[in-house]
Amino acid sequence: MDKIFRVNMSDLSTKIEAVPSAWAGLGGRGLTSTIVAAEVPPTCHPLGENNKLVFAPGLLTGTPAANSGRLSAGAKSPLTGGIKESNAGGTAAQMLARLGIKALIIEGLPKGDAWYSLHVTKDGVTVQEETELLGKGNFAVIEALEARLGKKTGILTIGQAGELKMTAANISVKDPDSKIRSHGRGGLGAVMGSKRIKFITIDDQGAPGVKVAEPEKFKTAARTFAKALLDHPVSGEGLPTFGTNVLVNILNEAGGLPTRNFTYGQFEAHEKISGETMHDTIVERGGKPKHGCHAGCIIQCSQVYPDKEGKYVTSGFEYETIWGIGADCCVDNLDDIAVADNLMDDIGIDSIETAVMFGVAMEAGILPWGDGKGIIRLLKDEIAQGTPLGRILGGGAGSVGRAFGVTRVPVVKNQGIPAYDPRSVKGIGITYATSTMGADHTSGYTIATNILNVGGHVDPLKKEGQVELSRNLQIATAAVDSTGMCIFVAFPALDIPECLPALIDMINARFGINLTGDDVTELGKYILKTERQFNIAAGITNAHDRLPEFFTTEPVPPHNAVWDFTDEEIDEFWNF
Amino acid sequence: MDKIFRVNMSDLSTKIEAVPSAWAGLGGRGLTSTIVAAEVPPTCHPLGENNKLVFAPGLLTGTPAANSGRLSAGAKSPLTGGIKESNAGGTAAQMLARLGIKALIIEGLPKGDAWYSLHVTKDGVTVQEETELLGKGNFAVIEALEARLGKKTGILTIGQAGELKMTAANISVKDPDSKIRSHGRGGLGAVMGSKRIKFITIDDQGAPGVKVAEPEKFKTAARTFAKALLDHPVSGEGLPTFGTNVLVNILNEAGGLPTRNFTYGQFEAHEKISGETMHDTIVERGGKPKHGCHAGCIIQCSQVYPDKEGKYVTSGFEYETIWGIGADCCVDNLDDIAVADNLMDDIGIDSIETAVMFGVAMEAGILPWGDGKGIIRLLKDEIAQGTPLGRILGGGAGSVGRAFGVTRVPVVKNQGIPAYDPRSVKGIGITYATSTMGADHTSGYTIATNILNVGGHVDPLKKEGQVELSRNLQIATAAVDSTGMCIFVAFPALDIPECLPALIDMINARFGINLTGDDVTELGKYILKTERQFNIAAGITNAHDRLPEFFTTEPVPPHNAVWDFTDEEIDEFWNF
Amino acid sequence: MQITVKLFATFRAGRFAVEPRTYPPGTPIVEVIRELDIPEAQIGMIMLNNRHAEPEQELHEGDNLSLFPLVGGG
Amino acid sequence: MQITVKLFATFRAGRFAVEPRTYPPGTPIVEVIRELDIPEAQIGMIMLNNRHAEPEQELHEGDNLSLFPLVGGG
Repeated sequence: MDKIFRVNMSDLSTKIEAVPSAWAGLGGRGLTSTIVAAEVPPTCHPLGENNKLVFAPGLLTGTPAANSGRLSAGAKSPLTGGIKESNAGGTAAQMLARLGIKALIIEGLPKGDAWYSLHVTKDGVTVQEETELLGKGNFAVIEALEARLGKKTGILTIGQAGELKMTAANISVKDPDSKIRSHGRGGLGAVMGSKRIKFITIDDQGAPGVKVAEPEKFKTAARTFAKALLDHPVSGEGLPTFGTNVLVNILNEAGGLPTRNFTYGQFEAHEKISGETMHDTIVERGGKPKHGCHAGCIIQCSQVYPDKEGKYVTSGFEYETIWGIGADCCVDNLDDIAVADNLMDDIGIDSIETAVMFGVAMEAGILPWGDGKGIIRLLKDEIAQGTPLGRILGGGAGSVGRAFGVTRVPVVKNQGIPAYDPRSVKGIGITYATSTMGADHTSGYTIATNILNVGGHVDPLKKEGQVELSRNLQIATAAVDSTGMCIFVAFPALDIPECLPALIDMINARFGINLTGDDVTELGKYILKTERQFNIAAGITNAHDRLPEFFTTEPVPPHNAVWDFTDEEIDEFWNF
Repeated sequence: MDKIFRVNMSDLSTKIEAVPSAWAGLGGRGLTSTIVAAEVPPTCHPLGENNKLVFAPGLLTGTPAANSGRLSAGAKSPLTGGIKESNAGGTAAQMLARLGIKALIIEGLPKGDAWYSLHVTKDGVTVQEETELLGKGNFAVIEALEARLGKKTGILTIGQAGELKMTAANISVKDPDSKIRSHGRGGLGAVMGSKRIKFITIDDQGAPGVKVAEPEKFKTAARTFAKALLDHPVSGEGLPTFGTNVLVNILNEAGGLPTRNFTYGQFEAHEKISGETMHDTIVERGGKPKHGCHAGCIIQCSQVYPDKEGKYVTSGFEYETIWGIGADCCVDNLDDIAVADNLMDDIGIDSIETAVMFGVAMEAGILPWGDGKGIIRLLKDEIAQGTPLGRILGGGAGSVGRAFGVTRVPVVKNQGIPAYDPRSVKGIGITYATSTMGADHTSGYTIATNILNVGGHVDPLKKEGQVELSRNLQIATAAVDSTGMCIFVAFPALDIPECLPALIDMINARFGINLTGDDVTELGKYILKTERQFNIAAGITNAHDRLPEFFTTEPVPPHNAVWDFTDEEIDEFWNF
Repeated sequence: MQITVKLFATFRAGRFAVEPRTYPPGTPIVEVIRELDIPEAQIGMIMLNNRHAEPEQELHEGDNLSLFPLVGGG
Repeated sequence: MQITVKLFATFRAGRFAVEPRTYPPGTPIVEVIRELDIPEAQIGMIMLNNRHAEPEQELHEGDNLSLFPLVGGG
């Protein structure tokens, strides 16, 4: 039987609880958002004793289903002030699932100044004081803990940014190569830091494992599902070859690649930071062009990027990071971007928020456009050290905008807008505006249909159809985020008819139930509405479902498009 | 005929316009809020081209009515994100009124990097480029401008804080002694800085002056009004003798003097920073215990505070500043507080927001409790210089709280909570929560009735009657803020029956109209509703009419009171 | 019984700021005011042990009594 | 007429990244695809002058034509 593991940091007590029946059918985002909505007062201080940090593997995590190893983390966000779910790969999700841990809930705040670690085993959670690894970066933490507890240990950790409670701090998850995947967005690392937990280790020895109710049915569905993933050109070929960074040239061509802090839609040096160039560079230097973020990933969109001497620089080197440090900051040196990526992983700071932030910082005159070495220096000498400038930068794009009086600050609900200009790709603008998470491309990835011709085509430059597109995708994504699946299963799911039914069949076979496609849609709607209700109670209303003013007044070349949705058109989103 | 003077900084053009009939009966806060609500898009960036900065003298300003020389300034606030009206003494209001300028509206943003000044005369406004006085503090600006344009010149200016667009920046107004009064709250100095206006000079030569429609009736009413001010012990004796700082000992005795960043309700060293001590010190050193902020002020609550050698240190040395740098930061040296007060005037930064901020900064560990010299150093070396730390501090209490992850941050709508603990003086908590301005004691000063037994008595420690008290005072205050009157006329108005009718008679005689007491109440209601409507459209709703969480969870000694109003009880405020 | 009496603002002139004083048990506040020769009409606010009080209230051993003229600020 | 043709991702293998190329007036996009020996089924996205286009569309002097296989990311 699955259990809830609960830790109260106020008295350092731990409990194992039965799963309430209302939570039994939930996993991943559906479960973390339900728990946060049920147990966290929406108006509480995100870094105070009433916030809770919740981890939950997905409904299929721990089964042999391909790409099902994602972990959801949830809390009230110190960045947006609203609810937050952020999911990541790595090894922790499958270990928690095999241990029968439906959710790990961390609540309360320690009284004194001591720091702690949590250790999770089949018998429960133990809380220990931690001194040795304070102030250390994530890579050092992982290295030390593997030496301390063994190579197989699962690890969730925060870097200096989380210890400093910076609102761009993330939570890092050890991946199969002892590198890092991240619960990146929304400042969840600051929540963990506020609870004075430096890391969480997981030992799954003696784990009961995940029982599948109908093994044969599961096997058949899993095979169909995996075939769909491998058959689709995006998940089967494009992503493993070029990684997500294949998008640089595509968005540049479409005029939707935000450049120089969202001033232009194209970057002159796009080719130098493109997926094609990156692929050739990795191959030439003897790196790995493909790599999975968790066991059972068959898409392998990740990669290992080495330097000129063939030495490891970074992995999980994503389009959004490369776009942000690259085009948005006008940095045309992929090696500099790779070093910055690795530093952000080590410091434990969201590479999207931080990349968007550097664009605003350049606009503010803190460093010159294109200064990749300057970015590296600021990460090391300011952010990691928690200097006053580092704290401004570590607060993300909105923080820099406020401190320096910048008006071109691309954020929604104070969260940085990622790598797709909402003026020239209008569907994603609806997602940025309406997402319960603040600006978040993954919550309703209209790029698929606006740009990539996946799931049909909706003209990115016209308003028609965008609200409906974003709504359908956000509902579907909320459901997929509950399964433990990587969001990239959406590419085959949108194009290959057998894919989604196979996914539902796997859930049914796992639990011995009979969900239909409609049930899954209803789950997605329930999640969005639950999250939205939390946000409204926290004071985030329609008036915050808006893009920053400059998108409506500054046309972006080459299409010279502006953001032209009326408030009423945007608010139609919630009409479901 | 009164006119609207309008300046467009986008093209540096100026215009003189007739007063629209809808604005004819308005002045001061009623007029600035009406103009901001009518012309500023609520969702605009406060430092962007669509915000407008509006100045308006009150309905009685420029007449011989006692204490009628206050100037209102309005805009969308970069601190709160909502509408802002802040009023101040000084010489500008009466000069503008005599020039027949009903309002000065400044809109747009200059394109380049140049800075400007405005010069206002009877013929209109001229815009000039300014280079000499950039980066200078307010005292140097005033000195230079008097040398440049003559001693009688009216001056509105911003210091370094406003140039740096810090959200705690104020707008300074030259007073009759060439010292400074401030449009303190809400960051209006940053709005002026965003428009790249270093200062505004006023020359009232050839001004037509204010015509009174019924001079005899006016004279009679003015005499009755002045007599009420002089007869009431608060305005006639207490304020001129001890200044507003008489409150330190009173609030300390009532257990409502927020101490050590709102941890306690009493300050051990209260006597050392009290109004009584201040009065004796000023007299002993040969300073001036009483002093008016504008010509025609008969209350004279201000003073000139000298150092041990009898040299000028500061004037307009207010309770809220002394409380904030004093009790809230545990600084027990009045001389240090006086130096800090003068520096805040010079830098042009709100002395309430900044005082509250330093309490949070001490909580964050930026400097030790009680370190008055450290406060002076941070003002000079960090805030005035615009260092990264200075920018965090210059953003006010909320800014420091966010940058350093502090949870005890006394702000409402991101504006610092002043000198009265809302747990032990509950009426003022309702004002903090519901004011359209963010936490603002002046917008509905329940201290009068909760503590001072003026206008009756409502027990400060009980919830009963507080919402109604705050509502009535906020309505009345909005109306008084429209007359150009100093808010301290409220003390006699609450106790002496002839006072308020005389005030209304003066307005009627001035314009040849027949307002009743009900009309004045309706004006107050209209102003509050207009401001609230702006805020709602800007995304500030009931959910933001709340005090920070810690007031509900941390009891404050000596009464161990908590903030215990339900959301529904607070929301009753708007039921009118 | 022993009472701590505190005077504020103009009440201090010719009197004191804080003084421990002795009164017979059951003395009402108004007696203290009279004894100190403060005209009752000038009393703005009475605080007894940090709470507002009325002149008729009786004092008890160890009480803290604070007397203020009608003053204000803000 | 002169056309700038850009190829992306796997289409570059054995071909080119960018090339100015000459075609008779009125050539449709599909002709270029055939000429480059790209299987039509592999075409994921066509962009003509930064806008999505269909294979049948005719090209004009100075056009920028970009051809992508079906790829994605995010």
